[in-house]
Amino acid sequence: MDSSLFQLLDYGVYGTAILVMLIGLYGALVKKSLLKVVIGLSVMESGLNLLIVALGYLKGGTAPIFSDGFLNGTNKVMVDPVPQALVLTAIVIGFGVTAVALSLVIRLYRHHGTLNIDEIKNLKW
Amino acid sequence: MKKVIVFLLLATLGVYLAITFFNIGFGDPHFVNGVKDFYLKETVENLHVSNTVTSIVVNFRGFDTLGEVTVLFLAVTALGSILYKKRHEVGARSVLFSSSSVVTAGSKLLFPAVILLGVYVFIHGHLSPGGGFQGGVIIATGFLLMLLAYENYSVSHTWLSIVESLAGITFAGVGLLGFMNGGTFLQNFLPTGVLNNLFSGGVIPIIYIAVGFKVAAELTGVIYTVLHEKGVK
Amino acid sequence: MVGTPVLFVAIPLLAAFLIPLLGMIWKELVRIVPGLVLIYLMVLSVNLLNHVLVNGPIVEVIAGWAPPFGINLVFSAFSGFLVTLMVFLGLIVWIYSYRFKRNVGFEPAKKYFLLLMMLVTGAVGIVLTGDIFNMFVFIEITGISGYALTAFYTGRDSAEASFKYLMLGSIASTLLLLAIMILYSQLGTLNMAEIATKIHTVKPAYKVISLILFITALGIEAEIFPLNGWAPDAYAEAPGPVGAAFAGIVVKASVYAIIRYIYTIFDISGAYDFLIIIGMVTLIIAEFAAIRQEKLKRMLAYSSIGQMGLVLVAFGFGTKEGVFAALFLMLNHAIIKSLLFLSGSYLVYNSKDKTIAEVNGMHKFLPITSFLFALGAFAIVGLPPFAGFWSKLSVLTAAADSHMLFVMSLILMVSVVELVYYLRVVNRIYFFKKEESVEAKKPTFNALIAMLVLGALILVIGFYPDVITGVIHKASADLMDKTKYINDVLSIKQ
Amino acid sequence: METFSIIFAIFLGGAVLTYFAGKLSSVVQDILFLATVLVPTYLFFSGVSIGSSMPFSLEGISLLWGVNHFGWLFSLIVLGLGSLAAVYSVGYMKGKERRGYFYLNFVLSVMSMLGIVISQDLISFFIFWEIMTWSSYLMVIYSGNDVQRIGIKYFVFSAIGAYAMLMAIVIVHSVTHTFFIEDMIQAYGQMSLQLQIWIPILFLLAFAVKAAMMPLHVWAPGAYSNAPMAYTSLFSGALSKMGVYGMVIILVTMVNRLPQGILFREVLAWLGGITAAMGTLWAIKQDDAKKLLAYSSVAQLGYIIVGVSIGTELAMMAGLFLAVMHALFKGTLFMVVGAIEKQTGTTNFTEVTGLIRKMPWTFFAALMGIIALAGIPPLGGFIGKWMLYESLITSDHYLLVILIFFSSTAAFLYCYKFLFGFFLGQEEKEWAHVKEAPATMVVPMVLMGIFMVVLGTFPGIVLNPINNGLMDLGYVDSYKHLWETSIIFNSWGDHVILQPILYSIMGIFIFFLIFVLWKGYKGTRYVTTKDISSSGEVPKEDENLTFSVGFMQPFMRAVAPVMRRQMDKYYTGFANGLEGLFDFVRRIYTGNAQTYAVYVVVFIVIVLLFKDVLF
Amino acid sequence: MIYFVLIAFLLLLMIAAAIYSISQKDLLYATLATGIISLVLSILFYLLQAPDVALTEAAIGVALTTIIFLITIRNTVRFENDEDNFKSEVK
Repeated sequence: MDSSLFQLLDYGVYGTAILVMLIGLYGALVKKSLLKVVIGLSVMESGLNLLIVALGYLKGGTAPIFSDGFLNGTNKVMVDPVPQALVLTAIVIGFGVTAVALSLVIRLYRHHGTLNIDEIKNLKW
Repeated sequence: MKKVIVFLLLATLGVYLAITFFNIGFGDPHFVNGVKDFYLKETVENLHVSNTVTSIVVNFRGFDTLGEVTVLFLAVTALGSILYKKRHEVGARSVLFSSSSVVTAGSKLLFPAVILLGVYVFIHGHLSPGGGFQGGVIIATGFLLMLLAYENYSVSHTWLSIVESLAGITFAGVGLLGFMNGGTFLQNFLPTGVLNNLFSGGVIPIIYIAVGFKVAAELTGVIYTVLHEKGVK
Repeated sequence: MVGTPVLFVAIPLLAAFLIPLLGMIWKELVRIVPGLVLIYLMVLSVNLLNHVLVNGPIVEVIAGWAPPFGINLVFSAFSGFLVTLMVFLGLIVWIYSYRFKRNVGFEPAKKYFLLLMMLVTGAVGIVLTGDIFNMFVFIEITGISGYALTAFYTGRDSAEASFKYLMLGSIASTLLLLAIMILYSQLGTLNMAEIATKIHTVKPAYKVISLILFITALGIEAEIFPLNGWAPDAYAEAPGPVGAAFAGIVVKASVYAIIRYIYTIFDISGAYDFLIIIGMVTLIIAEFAAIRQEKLKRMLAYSSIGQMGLVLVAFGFGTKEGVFAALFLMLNHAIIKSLLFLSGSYLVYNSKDKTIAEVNGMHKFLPITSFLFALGAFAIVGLPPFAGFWSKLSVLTAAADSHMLFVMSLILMVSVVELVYYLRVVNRIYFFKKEESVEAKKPTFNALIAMLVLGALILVIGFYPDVITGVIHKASADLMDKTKYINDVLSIKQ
Repeated sequence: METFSIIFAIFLGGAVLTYFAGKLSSVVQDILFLATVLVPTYLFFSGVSIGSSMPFSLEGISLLWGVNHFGWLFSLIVLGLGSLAAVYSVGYMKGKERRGYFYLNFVLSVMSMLGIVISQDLISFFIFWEIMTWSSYLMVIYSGNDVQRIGIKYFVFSAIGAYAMLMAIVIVHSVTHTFFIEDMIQAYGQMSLQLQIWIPILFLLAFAVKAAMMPLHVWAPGAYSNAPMAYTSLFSGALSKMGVYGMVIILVTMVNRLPQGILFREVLAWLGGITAAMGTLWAIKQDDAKKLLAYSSVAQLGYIIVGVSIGTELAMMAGLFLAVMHALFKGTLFMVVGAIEKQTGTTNFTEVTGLIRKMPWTFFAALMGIIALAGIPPLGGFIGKWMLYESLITSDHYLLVILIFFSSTAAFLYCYKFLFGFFLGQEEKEWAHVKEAPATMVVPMVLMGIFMVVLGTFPGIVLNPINNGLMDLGYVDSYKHLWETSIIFNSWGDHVILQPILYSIMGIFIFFLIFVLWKGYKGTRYVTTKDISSSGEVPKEDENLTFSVGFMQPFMRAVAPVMRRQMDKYYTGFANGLEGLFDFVRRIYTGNAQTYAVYVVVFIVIVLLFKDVLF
Repeated sequence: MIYFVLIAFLLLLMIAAAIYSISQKDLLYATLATGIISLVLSILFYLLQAPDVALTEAAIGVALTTIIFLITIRNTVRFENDEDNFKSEVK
């Protein structure tokens, strides 16, 4: 096993998470379709969730569940459970927000007949 | 032009974020004396819950979970409010695809199993991975299956909201009971039992079951509401 | 002791879950129950505030875990003051909207009052909580209620406004989570007081980046200038009373969050100057944009943004006088801007485009509403002897004490701009000929009561500010005393 | 000091009651209104002794109300003119709409002006100042004409002034940590030179706006002529004097202590002189009596500013005496215009003529006012002007004397126009039905006319309080020295007692007045305007041949180059530019949700890039 | 080594799916790509010792979110550009 490869992996998880976040944000900022914007936002949230869970990871740690095997075993390192709990909350909240966003998309489509964000700007200045 | 600007901006932002997180480091302990050690210790020793994530979500940070359930509840309410139509405007619900008899029969067969799985997941939330959210979502997917397979399958809105309300009241009520018994909101007032037993963890399973029902009802409500919306040009 | 802070969250949540059931029993209950809850919270907050002013802050732990481990709620003079203000405004908005748009059906009414109550609860939770992730949850509760209330009317534009709000809100919550996680990764705790004790051990690079992310995320809700694109649309398209709730409750909570981070949690002194800069920019841009608005509520929205900028400037002085001025300004702004939104929405009740031109000559048909709008306009530009004057005076005094003469002169110049656009509207109400096409709508009795209460408060505070300044002094002293906050929270034992 | 509280309680309560009494009956409203103004006036002059004070505190700020001699002098103007104008208003407002609104704001104006003169601390001073501003603003827009332009202009200028003052107040507070005027004056000596210069400038900006000094006068003509005349008499007579009041205090307590070489007073005096000259020229050009008097007010305040900013004892006395006289005669003249407006419906010279027989008492008041305004010997205006010239010459401001002399000579032109245009000349058939104004309007006017005569003969009635007031401000007791002896002594090298001369001039004047009125009334012949022919041509009916048409064309041509530049245009251009900027600014909000989101990213990136500078 | 390759593959897959979901004009495929992101994410969570989160993400991200996106697409339009939508309707 090459340790430098694992080194790369260290950067890889964070890098992927940030990259996915930014890709999602880019989609939300640039794409013209409202649905694409919502997709972008949800991609961004995925990246964020990965980032948070990765922050709580400990090398060689196990899942924070005290099964019988764990209690008898020798390895006592566990990954940080707090970020996992937070991500759990964040995922559910993110789902709620996405649902509301999609309902707004449907509403806007009902009124405008299009999802082009450039045409949906009656409110300005 | 705009794309290039946005790209450059995001690249700059990304560089800053990357530098920050690369410096933080992956997989190393970042801090000493964090609260997690306390959580890991207390979960086993006092709460007698095996799944630390569950104990955090339901007990240590139970307030967050209450808020989170509320967010879902509000999302359902918001959905209903945003997509509100007067009664005469409500049309038939949309169908994603017309399903063959294999699908319908399969769904019917699968539905009880899915529900059972969901119930299992949230009842064992404090012992194994999974819990109220996961179980609730699984139950909701069960209903989703039925909604997709059968054009005429419908869920009673009244029952959904009754289940949802009762589950919510159970959660808040258990919290208030703790408030009355032990002095603080959401405090455990039941015996915690033996580690790795089904009946352990004090109020945690009760709350998680309530959460499970609530999430199931809410998510079913979300799907149901959205399905009933047909785009009108 | 009459109760504990957790009831501010528990009771409304319980009621929220109950309301769908109660609605099946008697339809009117969905309107009444949120009001009863708000009345209860009002009584509770006044009692607790009285208690806190004498005996010092109440720190309540949840689930029986002492502060660094469990979530805790802090009801101190500072947070208690804001909570009381928010609950009061929520109550006023409830009274006002009890029969607002009577023609809406049962289902929308149920959702409206439920969401309104949760909006208040979320904001109160933001203020009370002592845990940064819990604050995120409450921000989301407030946010979702806000999105739904913005899109409450079934018209075309309200959904657009709501979508803008939601889009920026989602970005805000992402940034907020990032910031929380950066802090957590360094300190391993989410408790504000413990972070505050340990923050000096964090490397400046992490500290600064997480502060920037916090300010950006919370600034979106607090309507700081480049981040407030959603605000005018949301204010203008939401139902009138909801606009009042946004101005009086949601924004206040977000400003509280920013202030808590800068004053208590972080120890970065440059943040104060940064507050002054962004506050001034917000103030100037918003007031400039307001003067050329065609829609009444949009104008009020920009004015509200500007006032929040001024609040941030006052907080940015970092002195006790500055905090006092900012809190006083928040109080006055909450009362006065709510009055303007509430009366303004009757002035343009029946008009199609809600433009300023459509309020012409309304005073003959809506004498009391027009008078209250004019009173609010006079008060918000800071003319004595109305409430706004005292807060403006204290802001300026604080600025002068910090030797910020340039800031002071800019504030005064912008005040002239503000004066012009408010007077233009008041002149239109009183001296212009009424548009034939617009039919005036008499305010209902309960709406009138709500507006009159606010109007009376403006006069009372204007003539005798001492009724409220004692509390504000204590609240500002409470915010300034960081070590006391930390001790109060961390001294709780299991 | 209980009386202060009672007085202000009556004012406030009475104002509100009066407003709502309109719902009951108009007579009750009138009576309540009169009581609200007159009772506190009586209480003030009977119950408040000079030197009494009332300390209290509000919002943790210690405040102090009190009366000194100087304030008492101005309270005399405010309450005296206020009472008379109140009586006049009852007649003037009969049958007009928005009576409650008028009465409310009238009372608030009087109250706030009284408040200004009794405030011994800066906060109550500012509060009353602002109440005065908005109540007068509400009066300016009373008629609803052109409110968005005239009203807003007035308020914007006032607000700029007031905010400058507020800035000065808080700067002072940051140094002294109290708001007492006394403390400010004491601490002023220890401030840095920069503050010592800026604080008076900021204060004077506020006062100069209210006193309508060039170049901040552009609001005045519109505002004065747009307000109801019953109020304008108070507005021009008393309210503008509040600017003078403040100016005197600042000049005496601050500017006097500035180091040599700072030409504060000179600049102010010259601005005052230019105001006087330009105001006079513009007044001559007007065809509308309201506008004419408005510009004339601007000009007269210019004299007063010259007087108080020169700042010698004599000049100060002259300025204050002129201020009192201006309150009297400009109050009277605006009342006269109000009476004419009420009876004929117009105030244009080219339309109304020959009212002398129809409205003899009004004519008497107008005559007195005009004589006083023009500064012709027997009435008070003369004495004031005399003292002003005297003081300017003794302090070596020769150029300024020429300017003042020019403008007061030119003032004759508009005085003449005013008197002749309305009252003399041929009677038009159109105005045959016009009757004298009702008694409630005539009595105050005539009373004020008589006051002016009395003051012209016995100037000591006013000069004594002025002298006391000046002593309060730190001047030496100069009344005897300056007035009873020196003026005459200095000018002619002899010691002559002035008083007997005044008596005799007055006697002759009254004799001639009675003679002319009596004789003139009998011995004139009735002719109409069109009762003439020139070059064998008889004018047509619709030709306007009133005396005032094209009045003083040659003179106006001569001064045309001076008048071409209007301050107003510059301000309007500036305001339009600003509106353009505002319109540009609001386009930041493009309406596109993605743009807003990009703003968020831009914000973060900018802050991140500059994080080392910012944090 | 397999562990490494697996993780690297998943990370690359996630990035690819993200790019695909953003750049794809057909919203149906874009939505499916977000489903793939969630699926990969769920596996990654499992590998990062977070089974609870993995379960939640699998249920919510893969199933529910994708389904409501699909329903929304069904109720509105399928393509990002209005022209494509027009074409698909004509067919």
